[in-house]
Amino acid sequence: MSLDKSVATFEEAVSDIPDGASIMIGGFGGAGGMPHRLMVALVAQGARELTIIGNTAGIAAPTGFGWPDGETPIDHAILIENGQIAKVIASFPVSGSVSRPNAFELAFQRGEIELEVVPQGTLAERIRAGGAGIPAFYTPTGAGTDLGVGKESRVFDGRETVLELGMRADFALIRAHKSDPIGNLIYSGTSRSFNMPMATAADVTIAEVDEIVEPGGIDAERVDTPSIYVDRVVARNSGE
Amino acid sequence: MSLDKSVATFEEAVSDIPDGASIMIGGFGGAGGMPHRLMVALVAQGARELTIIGNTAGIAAPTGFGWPDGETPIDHAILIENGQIAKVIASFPVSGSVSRPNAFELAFQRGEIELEVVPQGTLAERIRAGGAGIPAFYTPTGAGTDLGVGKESRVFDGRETVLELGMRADFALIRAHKSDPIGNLIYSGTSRSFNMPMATAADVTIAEVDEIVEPGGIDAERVDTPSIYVDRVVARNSGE
Amino acid sequence: MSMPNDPAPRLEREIIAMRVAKEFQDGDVVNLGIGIPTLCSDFVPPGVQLMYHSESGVLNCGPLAEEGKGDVDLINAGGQFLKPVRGMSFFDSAEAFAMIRGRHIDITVLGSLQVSATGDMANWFLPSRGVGNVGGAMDLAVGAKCVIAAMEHNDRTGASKILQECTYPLTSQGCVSLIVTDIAVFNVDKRGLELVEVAPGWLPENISDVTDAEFEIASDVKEFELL
Amino acid sequence: MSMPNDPAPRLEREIIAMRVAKEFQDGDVVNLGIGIPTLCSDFVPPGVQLMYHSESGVLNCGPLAEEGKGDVDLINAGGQFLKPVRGMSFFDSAEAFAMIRGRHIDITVLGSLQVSATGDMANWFLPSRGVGNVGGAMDLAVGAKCVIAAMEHNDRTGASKILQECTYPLTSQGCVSLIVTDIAVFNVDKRGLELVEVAPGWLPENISDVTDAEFEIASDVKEFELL
Repeated sequence: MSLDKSVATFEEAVSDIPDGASIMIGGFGGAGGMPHRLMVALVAQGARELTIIGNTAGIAAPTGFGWPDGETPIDHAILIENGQIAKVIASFPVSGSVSRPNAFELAFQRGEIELEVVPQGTLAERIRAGGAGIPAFYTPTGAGTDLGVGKESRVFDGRETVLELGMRADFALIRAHKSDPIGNLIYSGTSRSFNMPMATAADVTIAEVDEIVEPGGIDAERVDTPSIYVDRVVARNSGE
Repeated sequence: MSLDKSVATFEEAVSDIPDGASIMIGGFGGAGGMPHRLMVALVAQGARELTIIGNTAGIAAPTGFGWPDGETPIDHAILIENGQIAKVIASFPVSGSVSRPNAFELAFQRGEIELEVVPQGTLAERIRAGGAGIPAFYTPTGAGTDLGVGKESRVFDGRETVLELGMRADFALIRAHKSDPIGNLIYSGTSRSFNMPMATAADVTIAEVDEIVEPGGIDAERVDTPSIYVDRVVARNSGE
Repeated sequence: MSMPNDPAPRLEREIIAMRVAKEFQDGDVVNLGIGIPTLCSDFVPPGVQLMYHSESGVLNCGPLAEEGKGDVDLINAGGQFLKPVRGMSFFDSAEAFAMIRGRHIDITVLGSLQVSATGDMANWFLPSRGVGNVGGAMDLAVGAKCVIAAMEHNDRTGASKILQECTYPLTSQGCVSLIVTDIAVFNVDKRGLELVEVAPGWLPENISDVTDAEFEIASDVKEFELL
Repeated sequence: MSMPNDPAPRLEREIIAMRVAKEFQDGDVVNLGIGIPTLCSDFVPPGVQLMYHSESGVLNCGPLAEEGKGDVDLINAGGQFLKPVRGMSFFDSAEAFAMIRGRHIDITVLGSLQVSATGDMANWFLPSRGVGNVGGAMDLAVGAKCVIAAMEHNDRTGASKILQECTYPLTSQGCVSLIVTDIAVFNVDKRGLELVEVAPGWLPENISDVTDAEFEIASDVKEFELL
């Protein structure tokens, strides 16, 4: 990689994602913090048999979770409806409403998509560990539950824990507020969420930002994701 | 605790540290990022048989590490010379110069202080784990070396790792640039170092800051250490 | 919901929230789940200042934003828009859960599908659906220093949500220390349940009639204490 | 240092650094240890842009500050003051080492007390002192994608710092992939050492005379390549 990581278009940014890739998709679940344009580009690009890793599997359409009234949600559902997803790893895969299933739940009930449910904090920590070179860690979360079944268990200080593995992906599609050309990122508010840990844990991290500012345009004290973690940045306001 | 965490004096801030306490002391090693005034207050307070955890055990006096020319270094050495320290846990305990030993090395060679050497990244990660409720993790660092002896070892993806335990302390003495009254902290430059993880991993975290600003005086986007981790703040510019 | 043999009305969700809020101490860091727990913030006792944590990545957050004034980058864990307040801080999901798992949250209030006599909680998976959202529930249940279950006593079919053993998949074992329902308050520990308060017009035997778990009755059992 | 039977002068520290710097590729993230490694930044080939990482908690950091203009909050891992440059970012020690351990550093250049024929490194503990600073050495040795040892070939007593097996406590096993000394360059892998370059006036047999490890000699062994 060179130090200028800006890419002109969303299409170009995702062009080399192959069939079968594992892809982390940032955000918490709402309209903020999610790489919508990269997802739209990935639908157009058409890679299939993908594994997607995220907090949700696209929950906004049925309930409007985190979306302003009147706006049409765009999220993982567009990839699922396009038949590109083989497996989902998520903490919050389905709609909050039993009566209003999301695209994932319908596909899951039809047996088309595999699911791994991971507690939200364990998911975040597994991703952080994947980025930090920690192959595995013990956590009390999930011990003694169905999500702890099949995992090694061990007692520390009288408390049961389970062994969880660090998680990495081939690509991370993340959403930040601003970038400089070398990939220092800042976020806005609760948009940090899964974007920050995911940025560290993929072979190729692609950031969708509102704006790429000039070199030095981001205060060193304010950087949320240091440039070392970022491979490509693409701006919503670019001249495409 | 109430939400106003400001304390008037350094003396008051450390007054309840008992003999035998474990204390994390922040900073990397130089003049920046170290809670000098809290250390001076702790010398006056006089608690003994302390275990101190830090990147160094006070290395500045012999070599000037990280100190401007002409200034007299103040660091862990003042606690060691006052006979208050029973044990040191550090990655960089002695001076970089064999011929100019620091106070710790002299005390260690006299058999007065116990030492646990921990690789710097493992120390930082153990402290982060202690603050994050992770009782233990595996790391490749130290495997196959003297510092891995006696630790459980395990192979992940063909790579030998050792099991390391999360670390906590009774108190953390840290140094930040500014605080608001509820304890949101921001740091300056490389002063983040061990201060940030240590803030999360002690029963009582005490921050020495340049200034306590008015409520709301720290931008929510810029907070480095969220207030949840901080119990007391004391300012260098307070009216004492 | 009410049942045919109820001796008196069941309490409103707001009253449950009001009772829970009595547990908050000045300076507590609190995480409120979706539903009844969210209502607790409306009933914080005078003189008690809390620091609210949300696993969406915001601390010391404030009330909901006014209708139509939401910022997509300021949401709570339920996807609702929050009003910006001074003293907030933002952080990523790994940090949000480091706070939870690392025991930095004093109290979490969670709704639940079931709670067992020894404080097991089951609130993430409804077997009839076959798929569920675990979200942050397991982390909160194991991580918070105090877990309060705030829920209706019986489900829509009248079945007791307090059981000798949970029948739904667990969220965490033995995590709940207080249950507040629309008719009763129980202390919970490993030895079992202790009924400490009842809704007006309810007697301990009425509670027993609609509860599929054994419980002790506190010697000083009283009516719901809201002040 | 030189030894009595040297066939030609040993190279200056700057030349060692210059040779190491040839390994840097455009865009590499580089962490330079204290001593000879630090000098490498003066000899980066034209057209090659690097991102420097320091475990003191700064990325994309610049050169040393001018004498007397240091900021105590902008230091490198050796405690030296750095000049502020645009594009820097700051972070804490846990993050600094997440970067290292997580394989985000392309190349680290480290000084060493000893390196073995299979790339074991021993650079943190001098047995005669009885206590040592491990600092970030073990993390860098296991975490960086490429570890280059830059050092003098023999110590002050003339002893070979390249050994069949290290006699000092190890920093990491099998981590070194290139050794650059003041008289030779070796490729290193699990099978052993391969001599690929020699200092002007030195022959492979001269290198052998001052090296306590076996090595293969590359078929195209050449003089130090600096351009």
